[in-house]
Amino acid sequence: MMNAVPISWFLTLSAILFALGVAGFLFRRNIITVFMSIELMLNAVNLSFVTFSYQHKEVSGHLFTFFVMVVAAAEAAVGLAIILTVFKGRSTLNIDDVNSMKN
Amino acid sequence: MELLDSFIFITLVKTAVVFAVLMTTLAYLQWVERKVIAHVQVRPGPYRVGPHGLLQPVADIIKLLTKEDLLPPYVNKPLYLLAPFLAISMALLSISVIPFGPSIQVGPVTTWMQLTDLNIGVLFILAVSSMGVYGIALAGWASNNKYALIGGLRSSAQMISYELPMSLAIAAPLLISNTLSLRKLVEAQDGGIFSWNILHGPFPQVISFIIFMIAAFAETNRIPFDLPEAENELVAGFHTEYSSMKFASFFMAEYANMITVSAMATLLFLGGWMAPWPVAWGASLVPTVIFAIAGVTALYHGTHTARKRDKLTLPVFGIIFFIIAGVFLLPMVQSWLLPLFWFAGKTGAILFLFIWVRATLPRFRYDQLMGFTWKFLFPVAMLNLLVTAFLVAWTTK
Amino acid sequence: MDVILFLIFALIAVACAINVVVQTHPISSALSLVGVMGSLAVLYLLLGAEFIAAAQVIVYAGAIMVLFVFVIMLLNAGAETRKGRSYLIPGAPLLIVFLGLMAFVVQRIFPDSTMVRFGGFTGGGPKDVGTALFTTYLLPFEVTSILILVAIIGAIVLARKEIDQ
Amino acid sequence: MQLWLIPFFPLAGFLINGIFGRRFSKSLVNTVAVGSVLLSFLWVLKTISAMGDLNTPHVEHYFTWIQSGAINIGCDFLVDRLTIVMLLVVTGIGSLIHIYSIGYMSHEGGYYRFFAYLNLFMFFMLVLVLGASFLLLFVGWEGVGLCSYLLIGFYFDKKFATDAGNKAFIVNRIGDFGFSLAMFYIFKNFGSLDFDKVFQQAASAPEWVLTTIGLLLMVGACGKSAQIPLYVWLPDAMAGPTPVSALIHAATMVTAGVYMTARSWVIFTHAPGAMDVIAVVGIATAFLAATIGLAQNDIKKVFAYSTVSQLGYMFVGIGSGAFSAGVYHLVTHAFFKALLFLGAGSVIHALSGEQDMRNMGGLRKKIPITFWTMVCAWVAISGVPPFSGFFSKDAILLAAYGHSPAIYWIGVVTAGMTAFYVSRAMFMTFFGSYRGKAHPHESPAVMWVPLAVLAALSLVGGWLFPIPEFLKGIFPAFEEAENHMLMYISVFAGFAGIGLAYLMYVVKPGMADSLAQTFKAPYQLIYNKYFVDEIYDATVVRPVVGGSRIVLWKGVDAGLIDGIVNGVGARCRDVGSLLRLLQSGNIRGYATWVLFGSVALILAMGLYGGLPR
Repeated sequence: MMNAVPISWFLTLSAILFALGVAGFLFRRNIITVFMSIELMLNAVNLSFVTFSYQHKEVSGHLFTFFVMVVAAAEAAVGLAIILTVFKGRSTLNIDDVNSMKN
Repeated sequence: MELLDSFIFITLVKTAVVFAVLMTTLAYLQWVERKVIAHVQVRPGPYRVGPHGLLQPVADIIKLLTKEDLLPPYVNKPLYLLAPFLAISMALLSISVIPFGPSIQVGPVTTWMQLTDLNIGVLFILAVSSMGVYGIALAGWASNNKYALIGGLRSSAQMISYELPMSLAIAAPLLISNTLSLRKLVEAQDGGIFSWNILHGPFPQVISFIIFMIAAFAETNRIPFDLPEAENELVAGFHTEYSSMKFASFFMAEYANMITVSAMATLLFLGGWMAPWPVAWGASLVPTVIFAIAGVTALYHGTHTARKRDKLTLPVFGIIFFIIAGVFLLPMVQSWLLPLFWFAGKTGAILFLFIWVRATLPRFRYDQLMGFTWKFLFPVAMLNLLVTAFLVAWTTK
Repeated sequence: MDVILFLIFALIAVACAINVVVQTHPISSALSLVGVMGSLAVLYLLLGAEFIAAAQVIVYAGAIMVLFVFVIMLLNAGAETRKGRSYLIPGAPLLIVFLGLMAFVVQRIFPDSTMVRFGGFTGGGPKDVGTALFTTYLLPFEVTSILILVAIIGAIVLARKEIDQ
Repeated sequence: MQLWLIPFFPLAGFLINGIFGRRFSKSLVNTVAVGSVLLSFLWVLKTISAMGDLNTPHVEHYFTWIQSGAINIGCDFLVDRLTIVMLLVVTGIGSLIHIYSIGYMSHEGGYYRFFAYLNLFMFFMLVLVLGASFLLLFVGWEGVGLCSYLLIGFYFDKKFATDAGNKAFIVNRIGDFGFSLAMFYIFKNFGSLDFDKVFQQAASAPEWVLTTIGLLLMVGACGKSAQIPLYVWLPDAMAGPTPVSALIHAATMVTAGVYMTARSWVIFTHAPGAMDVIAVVGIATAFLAATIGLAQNDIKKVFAYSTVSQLGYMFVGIGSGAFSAGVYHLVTHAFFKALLFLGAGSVIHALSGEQDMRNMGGLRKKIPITFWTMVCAWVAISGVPPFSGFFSKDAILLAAYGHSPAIYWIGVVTAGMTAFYVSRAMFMTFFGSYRGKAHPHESPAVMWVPLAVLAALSLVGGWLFPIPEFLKGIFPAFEEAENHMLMYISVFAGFAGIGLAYLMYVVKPGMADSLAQTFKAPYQLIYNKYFVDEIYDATVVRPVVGGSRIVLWKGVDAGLIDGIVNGVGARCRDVGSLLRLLQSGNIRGYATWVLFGSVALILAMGLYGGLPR
């Protein structure tokens, strides 16, 4: 019994990490931290994918994780470029200051 | 439980041995570097501590340990402390999957001359080395010093950029050997110099080897890629604010990384511990001959010496070399000493190359450095990988 | 053994994740996130996902997070400023409800029948992933490469300096 | 038998000239154009020689064109004796007119465009003739309509030409609408559009169905073949170049309606009501157009109304059940009317564009070849035996007498008028003294050689090609009045017309004007073409335009549709301005909403099932 972990533990861990990512997204004001919270959520989802892959004993979940990583890499490149541009234009990293889409 | 105990025991013993050897090598690599550069520049180098300065590393260690450990007041303390720790631990971690030789029998146990064999060993090394950049970047940032910051920035950009051609260069020989386990990689290169990946068909990995070496220089921040610590513009780069043992950590990390990449080059391209030609053609006699020649040379120089003290030391060295040459003839140790000799010889040759280059080449300009990898190395590595993949697919089946 | 391993790294992951959220300085958050990723990589190994574990460290911890750290250093971002409204009032209760619901759903759907053992699944090596990638998932793979290309171009266009005519 | 090659050659010619013609020299353009039509003509001849007696139709299937549910329409070509006659007329006269055009168009702009259009027309006309189903026939039908439009408006920089083109196109749409309805009705009743399948079932279909189909087909034929009430486009179509008038508006396209009705004889023979309508419409058209022709001064207008009148004759033949007589007249009419038009073109060419007969006269000596060839056409159309017009017109009139003597008598009067107005045109043009200012010159050989060939055909075509004998196997027999008296009467009518014209325009040149003064009201009536265009304008065009403007544009479009669209837009804007309050621009606000949404979703999933156990 001590030698095996129930699969629900992994999923619960994933849920906790996801919730923490959401919390970071909601409560942080620094745009980079918010962005990192998104990465945290992606990681949490990846953990679920790999766990499901274990449960079904097949490799598809790994593939999805792989694709998520690729998308995350692309997202990081573009997102950080946007942050750089925003910072260049407004000299602020506070996400509440970047709300000119209103009106 | 006995098996488990013995597994843990053996692993612990191996770790201790490898750690001791590695640390000694680190220390003496520094000495060798100073000596070689000195001789390139026609001066004797360290000479005072011990015969031919042989005890200089010990003196250095004592100095670094006993120096005052400065903690500047303006630094980000936790990260400032974390950075050297990260650097040295990542550098030492990768040595754990590097195999030095075939399996050996010590008394009742048979074990591999390797701490652990991962079937994704190559990926492990890549992963660990990619983490190494944090040490430098954080050191630069946490120092709260503009030179250090620029050094750290340069370092992270440089390491990310050169990781790409390096990975691509690694991928090509992996295609030929068809494994990610470093041990199996070497076993696939058995059978003489033309089985080594650098010369092995269907597409000899010469280009790949050159790219790997260039990227390795950049990854270890060695000249001509030592922009992060360019003395004449950045004082000492990312470790400007470090002193004493923390400085030593960065220093050791750099040399440990050098050893790792040299070992990687040996494993990936130069056939690891395999001899360049079969035993039937006298491969087992090579170390004996080399050490004998070294002994003869030392004895000759002892009799025609330029300095007084060498009259005593050089003959002693000559005798020691003769003894080592004799040891290599003993059949009982040959089985594990010979592979170790070839591995150490190849790695040492590459390390010598590092030092040689340091003594010879000037430094890159920063924009040239980035342009070189993205506009030249990366495309060439890509092309090399494509050609290799095509030829491997062509010849398989 | 497995349970201990899991607990250690799960705790590290959760602790680091909490640190990501509570730290005010982005670089501390970034390093904590690296910690989360590293411990997740170990958990992946536990689940038999060797390749993904390596990729997690190489791509996520080694490349993406370095990019974050790089940008933080480049912008020399300090601790965040406290201004604007706080979302603690609607956010925190919602979040707790959300987490509770998720845990409930997980317990309902996945009773403890499936146990994870190290080595219980060996189909996650580079060879298996590669085979799946180049057969079943070839089209997504190729599409991803296009995505990467587009992202590279987009990032360059966004971040480059305006060249004065 | 490779029937597809027959329309293929002109199509290839069209494509070559249409795409590359701009860069070609004039001689290369006309080599391609004339060559393609000549090849087509030769292939027709080869087909005929290879076909043998052709007592049964020969069908070739190429590919399935439309396959959808019950509809299965193939691209099939059919050849029987009727098709052979049409093919010979189309390609033969087409070749002659192509050759003639080389000379006529040599000074005109848009040379390659003209020949490309002509070739395209030949292609569609051949598809029309060869098609083995109503739909394929319709393709050709519409195609020739398009080419007609393009060629009438060939001088597109002149407003009257483009107006005439539009008029032809729009009036033809009315007829085509009837034809489309006919096809729908045929498909609904017989489940197919192939000629053989339709005609097989038609014999046993109810009479009212066939009458409806026949009347709808008749509407289509009225449009294409310029019958009352849709004839108004044809006279205006003279705005195009003269070879076009000869080829399309005299010899080939306008006869498509005749061909189509003849092809559908099975339907008509079982629908006597439709037959009567055709006969009445035909004789009315023939008579009215002839009266209008009496007073026209434009040489091409005279022949245009003459064409309308002669087409009326053909429909009289069809309506009387004498299908072969109608086709017979179609062929001979193609000879002499093409000749008349080409001759008129030659005269116009000689006078550098002058078309008003009041400015001509005395050209007999100046352009003798044109004169003598036109004399051949004159005697042919006037019904002078033994020339071609006499045979065919006589066949129709005799058949009409068998059908209804009244039609016969009107036909005779019309024949007299025909002889009169053609003679009038000849006398005004070639006799008397020259009244114009231009310097007439004889046309080049490339123009008068086709004239000569057509003249020969006009003279001897009647007994050289005994069409009724040839077509006997296809069409049902009809009773022909065996009465020589009737023949003499019609011949006499023709001579009377010629004599009267000679009296009025040669012996006493002022007589016509004094007659016009005496009978001012009827003269004005026919001079102004019964004010038909004006009546149409007042009764159809203006109400439609006005109604469209007031009801459809201002009422439906601007009021209803715009109102709905603008209303939807305005309501969307209102809703949007409400929803805009949600859009704080604050990303964390959005995230809170997303979180709220996911919690609600999971709650809903838990409450309303979706979870196991």
